[in-house]
Amino acid sequence: MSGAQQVTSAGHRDAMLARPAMKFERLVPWALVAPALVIALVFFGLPILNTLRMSFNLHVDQRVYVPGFTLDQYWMLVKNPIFSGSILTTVKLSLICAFSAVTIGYGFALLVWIGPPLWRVGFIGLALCPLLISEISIIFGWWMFFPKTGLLSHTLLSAGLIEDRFSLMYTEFAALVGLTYLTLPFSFFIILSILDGIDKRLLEASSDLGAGPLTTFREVMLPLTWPGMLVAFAHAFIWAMGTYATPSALGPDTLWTIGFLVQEQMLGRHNWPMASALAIVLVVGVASIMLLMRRLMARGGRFHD
Amino acid sequence: RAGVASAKNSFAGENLIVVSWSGNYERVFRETVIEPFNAEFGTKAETIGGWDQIVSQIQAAPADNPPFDITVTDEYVASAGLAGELYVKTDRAAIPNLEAVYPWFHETRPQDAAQYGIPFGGGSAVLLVRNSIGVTPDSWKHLWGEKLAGRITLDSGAWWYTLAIPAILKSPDGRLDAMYNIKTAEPLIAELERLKVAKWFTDGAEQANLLVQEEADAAMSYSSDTYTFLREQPGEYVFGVPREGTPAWAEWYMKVRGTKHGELADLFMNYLLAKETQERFLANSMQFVARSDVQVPDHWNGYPASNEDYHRMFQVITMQGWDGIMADYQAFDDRMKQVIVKTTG
Amino acid sequence: MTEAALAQSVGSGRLAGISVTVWRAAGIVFASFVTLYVLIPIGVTIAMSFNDGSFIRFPITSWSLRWYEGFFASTRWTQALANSLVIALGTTVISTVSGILAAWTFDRYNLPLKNVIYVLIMLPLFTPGVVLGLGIAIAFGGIEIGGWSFFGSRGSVVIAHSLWAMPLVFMLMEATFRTVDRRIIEASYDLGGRPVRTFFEIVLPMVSTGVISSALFAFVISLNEFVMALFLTSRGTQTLPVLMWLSLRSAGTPELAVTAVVLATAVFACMSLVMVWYVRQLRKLGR
Amino acid sequence: MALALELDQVSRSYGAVVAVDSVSLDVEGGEFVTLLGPSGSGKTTTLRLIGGFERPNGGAISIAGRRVDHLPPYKRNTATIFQSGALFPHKTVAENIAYGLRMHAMNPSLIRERVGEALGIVQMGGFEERYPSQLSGGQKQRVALARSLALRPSLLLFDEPLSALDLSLRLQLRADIKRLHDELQFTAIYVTHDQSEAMAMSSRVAIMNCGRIEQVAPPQQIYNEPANEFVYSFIGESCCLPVRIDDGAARDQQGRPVDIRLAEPPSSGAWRLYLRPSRIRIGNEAHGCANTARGRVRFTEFLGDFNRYHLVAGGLEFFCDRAGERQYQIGEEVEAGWDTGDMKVFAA
Amino acid sequence: MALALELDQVSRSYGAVVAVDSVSLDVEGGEFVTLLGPSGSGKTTTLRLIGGFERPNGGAISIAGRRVDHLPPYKRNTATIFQSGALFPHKTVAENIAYGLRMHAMNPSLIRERVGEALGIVQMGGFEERYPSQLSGGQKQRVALARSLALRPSLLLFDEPLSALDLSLRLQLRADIKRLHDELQFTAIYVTHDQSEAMAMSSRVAIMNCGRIEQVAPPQQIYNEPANEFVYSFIGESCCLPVRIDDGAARDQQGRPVDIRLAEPPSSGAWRLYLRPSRIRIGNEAHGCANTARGRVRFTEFLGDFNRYHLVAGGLEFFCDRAGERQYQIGEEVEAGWDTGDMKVFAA
Ligand SMILES: Nc1ncnc2c1ncn2[C@@H]1O[C@H](COP(=O)(O)OP(=O)(O)OP(=O)(O)O)[C@@H](O)[C@H]1O
Ligand SMILES: Nc1ncnc2c1ncn2[C@@H]1O[C@H](COP(=O)(O)OP(=O)(O)OP(=O)(O)O)[C@@H](O)[C@H]1O
Ligand SMILES: [Mg+2]
Ligand SMILES: [Mg+2]
Repeated sequence: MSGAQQVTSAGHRDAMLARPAMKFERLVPWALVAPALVIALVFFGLPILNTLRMSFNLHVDQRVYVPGFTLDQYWMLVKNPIFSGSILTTVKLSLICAFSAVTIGYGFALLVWIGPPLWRVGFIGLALCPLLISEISIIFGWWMFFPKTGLLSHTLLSAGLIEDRFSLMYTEFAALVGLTYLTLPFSFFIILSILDGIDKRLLEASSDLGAGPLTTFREVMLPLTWPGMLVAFAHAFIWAMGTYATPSALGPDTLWTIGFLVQEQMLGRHNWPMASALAIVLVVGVASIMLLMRRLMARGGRFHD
Repeated sequence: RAGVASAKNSFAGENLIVVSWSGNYERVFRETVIEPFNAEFGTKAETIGGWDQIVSQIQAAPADNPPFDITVTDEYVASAGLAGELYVKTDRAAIPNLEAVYPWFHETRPQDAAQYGIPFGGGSAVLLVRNSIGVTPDSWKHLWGEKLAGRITLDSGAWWYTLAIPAILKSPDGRLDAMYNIKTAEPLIAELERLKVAKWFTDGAEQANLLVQEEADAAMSYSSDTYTFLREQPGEYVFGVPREGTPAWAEWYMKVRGTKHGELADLFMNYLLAKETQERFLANSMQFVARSDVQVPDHWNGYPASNEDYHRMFQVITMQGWDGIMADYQAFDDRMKQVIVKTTG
Repeated sequence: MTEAALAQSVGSGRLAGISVTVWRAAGIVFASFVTLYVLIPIGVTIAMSFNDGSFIRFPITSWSLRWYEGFFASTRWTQALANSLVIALGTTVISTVSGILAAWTFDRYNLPLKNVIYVLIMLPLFTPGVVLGLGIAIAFGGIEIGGWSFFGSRGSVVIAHSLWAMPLVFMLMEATFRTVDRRIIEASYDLGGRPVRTFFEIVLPMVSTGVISSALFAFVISLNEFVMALFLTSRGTQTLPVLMWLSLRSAGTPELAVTAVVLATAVFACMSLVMVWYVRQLRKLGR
Repeated sequence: MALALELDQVSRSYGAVVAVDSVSLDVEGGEFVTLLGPSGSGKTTTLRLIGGFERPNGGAISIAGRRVDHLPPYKRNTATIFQSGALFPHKTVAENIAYGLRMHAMNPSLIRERVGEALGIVQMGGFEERYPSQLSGGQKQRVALARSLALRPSLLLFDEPLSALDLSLRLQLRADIKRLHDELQFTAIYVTHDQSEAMAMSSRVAIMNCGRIEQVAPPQQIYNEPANEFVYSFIGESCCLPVRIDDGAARDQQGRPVDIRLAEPPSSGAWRLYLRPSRIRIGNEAHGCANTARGRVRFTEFLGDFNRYHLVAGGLEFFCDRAGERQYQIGEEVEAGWDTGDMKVFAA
Repeated sequence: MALALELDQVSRSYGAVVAVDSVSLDVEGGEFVTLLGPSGSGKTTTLRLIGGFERPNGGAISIAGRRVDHLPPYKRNTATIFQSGALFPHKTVAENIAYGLRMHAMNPSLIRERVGEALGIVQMGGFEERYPSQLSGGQKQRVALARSLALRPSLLLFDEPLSALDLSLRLQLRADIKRLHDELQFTAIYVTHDQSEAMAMSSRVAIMNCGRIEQVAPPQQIYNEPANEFVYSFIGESCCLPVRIDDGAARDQQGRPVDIRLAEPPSSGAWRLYLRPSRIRIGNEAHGCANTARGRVRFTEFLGDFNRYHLVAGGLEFFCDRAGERQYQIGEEVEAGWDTGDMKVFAA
């Protein structure tokens, strides 16, 4: 799928459309996107507008919200170290998570790409697993792995590698492991699709010209795949931003992510305006990253003309 | 009996959704209340688990189409729901069994609030310690002691019960008034900051895990969960209600606004207070129940025997108290988060 | 192609000395690491579901099927599983149809504000489930048509889940459509196939892999989602993950492991069924 | 009778690129017209305009007397054979061929009959149940052909149908298409950039360059009477000698005299002389030719049936082919000669 | 001096497929050896074994006298030019060429010099700052060539470097490579499946089939003295007449007598007669040939420099080429003749 092909075929498509368009024909694309647009506009747009409106409502005594208009919640987001801190925490956690997801995903995709074709199917199936099992199951699984009475400690102990039982549970490491687990498939598949578009002969050419594997990786693979890596990174990042159950279940007490606070404010604290403000911040953040990413992808194919 | 027969005729096959606390409580509630009720009246009552999202669920649903008909409440859920007018007043005439209820239930909440729902029972915090540690759970002060340092787990989700512990300890008469105001609560919070906590929990499952995973050896445990430990790991823990008294809540079942099963709900609420029902429930839990005339099971040492015992043992965060807390809610919440940061290093 | 190209770029040869061996070994170690990583939570859960005790801890001292018996004996869990499956099917249909149509449009036509529409379609996927669930309950909870009320119905959950599933389908299918050989579509037009027939007879069968995998994704996403479902279900419509979530918040017993295993089995069973069918189809085509 | 195809001043541009530039072309029924030209000359675009895959920016396209340029492909009575074959991968051979017929709502028994007939024509009987992936490249193209033929279109359009095939297969299919044309007498527009294909198959060849048609004529005429320098140099192999003539004497571009004698030298000035390498004689055979040139052998190529001698004369390079054993060595001086009729002269 | 390249019983198989089967080949320094053969005959695999991209299952490979079959590509002094060019898309032309030099830790100023030199050699000066995507196919291959040449490897390996290019470009680059080889005298192994390329460029051609080398010889010898039937039929155009001889009389495969007279008929039995179409004379020219056949013209093709007449004689088909105007019409009976030396006979 080279860029050139895309460009010319897009050109041909335009031409196809440009036929003396009867009004009816001009409506066709709109009719086709209509179902998706309706779902997005009505069932997403309306609630999100509601949420936006909600974020300006008052929160008085025990009532879930009181209609009104105030910027208090947003002010609170800035002023209150818990909230502003949570935004930072979320971003930091998501960045680290995206980084490790891309690193592992890249390595794995590279293996799948250059490995024997027989492995390919198996590994792709493996990479699908985290997507297929529910987040609850994933949490539950790690829950039984990390603590003192978990499999990890038990195994190491029975193997005689450690003296005393130990726990990695409720650490940022555990949160990161869980979060990376969830985001890994995304980065893996994005990077694999980029790798699949690269001519393997380039590796041979590089090797032929005297470059060892590491040099080849640095000089050829990295420059060719970084746009893909960025896209994968962005994907993993936004996915991690929206995920709260895993980090809060596996991480330490003080790991308050935006998602967790949204949940806490909305359900536990009955403070809908605050929850809405947090949600709006999250959604706006994610939307801007996505727009950025789209730009990036548009430029990404620049070498493959 | 005649009443039952006619009720059977008029309600047979009717649906009723009752929310109870999710988890073990829900299981016991189903087995000791719902199923016998259905057996008796031929109805199709069902219980589903609920937690702090109950209020949001009702609030989000249309006013005339609630997601469930009756819900369990504690003071927190009750006052949030009452503020949003989510519950329906109780027709006392329809609930003759109310007569047998300890007055404590009505004495611990405001007159107008008491018109909503019926008290079923309640729960409290208990101090639970792993047997091998060698600490007798007779006082909350142990939490600050050497032996439990770094081994305890406390509730950060419903942090108010945690905050109630220093309140009980500090107040001469074991009352919670000091924690209702952020200013008077500050010394209590400062007291909490001196704790050395292994890990805070946000819900019952987490607490159970922390103990099972041996991440913690002592806990402020809720009576609704404690019975599970007693049953599943007999001998592993010792637990008790400390002599200073304990934070508690009263469980009132309330009719949800817009319910289309009002009459059946009344029947059910009355059934909740029937002596057999209450005894069945009590026999399978560490909760306390509303009726004064119940047979206490063996496993429940020190079950309160009188209205005074109730007052002495159980300190509820009252609904007036909630008004105070809610006024400064965010400040409380922030301080508690700071406590968590400090105590877990 | 050939054998491991990394090893190859390293140079192959039984005699090629340490470096090949080292690289190969590194590759294998890394592959095992990832494999372990992915399989650990799954394996642990499966093991735990056969635990006889009531607590989830290692070592497991005795094994039994008691939690499975409990699960299948309880109509509550099985009813929830049925609900989950029905909702997941509904979501699959709605999101696959709308997602594919939108992706096709993006591939073939020029729309004004394409980027905005793109973000609009994709954004729900990245919005927290609580916000979506509550938002939909509030905005549409009041709808009642002829005694059927939207709130609490499976339909409402289907709609909500489609907000996550549809963008996913859209994303996958947009990429898939790009791989379609334009000439084949032109050939169809050329032979007299009008656009609609061409779409159904030529385009869809050609992208069947993409359609099937995106439908599977939609299915799985819906089957596993619990936050939105929590706010939109009531009475008989509660889904399995909702029950799991509620029970996760109260106490973790091996029963939870059983539900996780059952849920995952449902997913994998559906996948395998579809895959087996699909591979048969492919074999028929001699591909 | 109306023309099978009429292009009248048809143009199509993409942005600044004029892909097809006021092309006019009349095709009679039963003709086999080839569009031949270098890459990017607009052949494919012209064909796509006829097929309806592109819309002209200007001009008119008529098929069998009916204006069609506003019609989509599925409303035109044309059928295209694509380079890739563009068979539907998920349909069997029979289904592929039946597709177009079904689209025209033909009844099933008639369809079956036509499919069998079409497969017979392309000698692919017995392959009905195969999928395209089970066919070789040549068989695929045969099926593509059958799929188009089955529709009995008034116009068959070929877009380099053979260019993806091996040489031997190409020769074979070329003969097949030619045979079918002779038998069925369909009207065909055939795009290729392979001269021998164009020469061998066509009743007329249209030479395209830069979006324009330079010449339309039968193959022999194109070869023997090229309308202009482009056509001459494009068709067949040719050597180009850029010379300057001063008073009848030839010089190379640097102005050095070269040993070239022309029987009828053009007037003074800069010229390009074109020669067909196969018409140049060298050594003894060159004696007696009206035009001669002496050159030194720069290198030789053995090309199987003949040797090719690359000669340099001053700043001029040319080559000539000669069958048989290699006779001249590198560095040797030889004389080359040719008849005046075999040389074309164009002003530089 | 040691041989530039020595393959000794080299084999390579993939599972059950034996891609290269005990191939032995000695190449002297400065030779241009082409591996020619049909698709799948193992040419590419052989080249990849030499380049180090594949590992032999058996046998020995030596370059300049040194065993290399255990060395990775980056430790062999070879340079490969790939069909796709395999230019690094993210590096400019200059960076591409400098890459190999940098890998050999050459100093920057020397690198610059060598890059300039290599670009000069392939006549691509001035393109230093372009990216591969801004080059045409031919230019890309030139850069790939420069990238390899800049390293001054002892062995240049070409894997069908021209097969993705247009004919005219192919001819041009072919001449360029040949010129460079003449100038620089590098040793080259060149893989192609284009005969004329092989014939025109090579000092020796190795004909491969099914993983084996059938014959290694200079082009003329390959053409004139093919070692076996495969080589004969693979090289050059040929017609094959499968005949049965009964008592000196020829019959077609169905046993019908055909009008073919052979000067020295082989003994009775089934044979395949091979003829070069360019050596068959027809009509008057056929008189006096030792061997003749009478046939009917099935169809003719105009191929620019000559006409090709397809003839049928009984169940036998063959064709012959003749320059000049078309002289025989479809259906006409003509006589064809050839010299005994121009015919090869192989047992069927
Ligand atoms: N969709 C398009 N968008 C932009 N330019 C186009 C498009 N299609 C064709 N062109 C340009 O129009 C010109 C003619 O293209 P066309 O494909 O008709 O050439 P062609 O003669 O078929 O060449 P080839 O032999 O390479 O197939 C070229 O310069 C090409 O780049
Ligand atoms: N990596 C591989 N795995 C399996 N089989 C292979 C591999 N590489 C080549 N082969 C097989 O080895 C044989 C020789 O292939 P090779 O590529 O050397 O042929 P070739 O002569 O270069 O053909 P072509 O002209 O098509 O490039 C073929 O049958 C091919 O299918
Ligand atoms: Mg073209
Ligand atoms: Mg090859």
